[in-house]
Amino acid sequence: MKENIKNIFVEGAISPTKIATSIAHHQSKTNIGAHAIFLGQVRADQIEGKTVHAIDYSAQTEIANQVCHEIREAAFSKFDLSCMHIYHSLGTVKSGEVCFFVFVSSAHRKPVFESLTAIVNEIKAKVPVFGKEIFEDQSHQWKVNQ
Amino acid sequence: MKENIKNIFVEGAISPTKIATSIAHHQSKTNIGAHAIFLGQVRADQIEGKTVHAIDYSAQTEIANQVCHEIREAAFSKFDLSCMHIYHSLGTVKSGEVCFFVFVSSAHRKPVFESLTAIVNEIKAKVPVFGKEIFEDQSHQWKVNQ
Amino acid sequence: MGLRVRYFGQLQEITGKKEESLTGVFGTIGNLRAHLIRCYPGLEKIHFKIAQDNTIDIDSSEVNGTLIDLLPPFSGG
Amino acid sequence: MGLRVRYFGQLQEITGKKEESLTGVFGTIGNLRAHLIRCYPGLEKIHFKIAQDNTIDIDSSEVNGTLIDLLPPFSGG
Repeated sequence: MKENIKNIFVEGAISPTKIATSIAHHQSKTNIGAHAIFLGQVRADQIEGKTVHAIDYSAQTEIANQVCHEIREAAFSKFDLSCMHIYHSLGTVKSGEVCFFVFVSSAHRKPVFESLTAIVNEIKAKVPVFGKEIFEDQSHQWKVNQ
Repeated sequence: MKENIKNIFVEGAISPTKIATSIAHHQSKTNIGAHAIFLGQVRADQIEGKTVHAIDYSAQTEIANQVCHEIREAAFSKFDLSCMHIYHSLGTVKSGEVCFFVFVSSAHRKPVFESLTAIVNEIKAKVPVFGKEIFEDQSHQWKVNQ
Repeated sequence: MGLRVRYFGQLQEITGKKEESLTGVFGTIGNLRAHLIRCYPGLEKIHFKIAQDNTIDIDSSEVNGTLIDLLPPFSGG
Repeated sequence: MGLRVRYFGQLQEITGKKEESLTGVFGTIGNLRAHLIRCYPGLEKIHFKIAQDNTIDIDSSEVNGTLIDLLPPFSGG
């Protein structure tokens, strides 16, 4: 059952260097003509006079990875994609840092636009990840996705 | 008339490091929650038995920058964006290298998905850039966008 | 046989626990949900999904696994 | 007064030139287009746009600039 289920989780923020390395790895795949990338960045939202300083992410990782695997397989069936990568942070990610990275590649641009939107929306809706917004005074509230 | 018209052109390929630097520059903009990036990569297309080794890009740069400026202004009016960056290569870009980089940012994800697709499609259609596909034997043909 | 029940996200604050062992016969996931809400009345305010053995399940399913996870609304990305 | 005419992309191969100076009265962009196709018959096979003074113009416009650019189909990105 557990065929090739990748672990999407990384500890802490996703660095611009990691993103660059991921892009560079695709330069040997010369059938690719188009990449699309989505990055989720932690906002310093103001809530009742307090500012979000960081989000502490936790997850039910087994279910999360299984659901991402299913989202991935469905996207490969539906869209003409060469590659797809999904990463999400666990633990503390400060405001301004990247917590979510989705990367799709194809010969042409249409599949990357269509699949990127679909994959990001599905992950937000279906993957059991929980964000705890930490304010500067160390109080917190639980994040609610729009 | 020439209000703040940015130069979209860079000489040669756009490196993953340049993309990482551009992403890192946005970490101080803590009202941003979502980035979307499009990258055009040169494909090693096979055409009548010959393989594309590189594309040599030229442009009418004054018109190209003016048209990109108009596309940018229209996108800022239409979509709720925080930032937008457009870069295109001039000169030789080898297969596997990145020649086109569009980067949009917003508080939320919907505007970045919608604007990225629109901006990339408009640039492909309206900006006077000309790609000469160079084969391994140094012969060439002129690229045609689909 | 016992059930291992884990609480995620804000449900850890509501129950005051990360996990616990439960014994008893609950029948369906829905009955288990009702039991847990009786134990922890604060759960009534939060919409939560229940997974058994690492798969999100519906209330009409039979409890036949050993691992139960309570999952509050997802807020990844 | 002379016109500076520049050729871009594959039009440089068709005309054998990057640019040239033209004198004469052409009236409209469309007339200028017809004149250039007579000079370089290979241009007839390629759809090209004409810009004057760094703005793409339509064939019914009057030639009143000093810089004319011939732009073959765009293929950026």
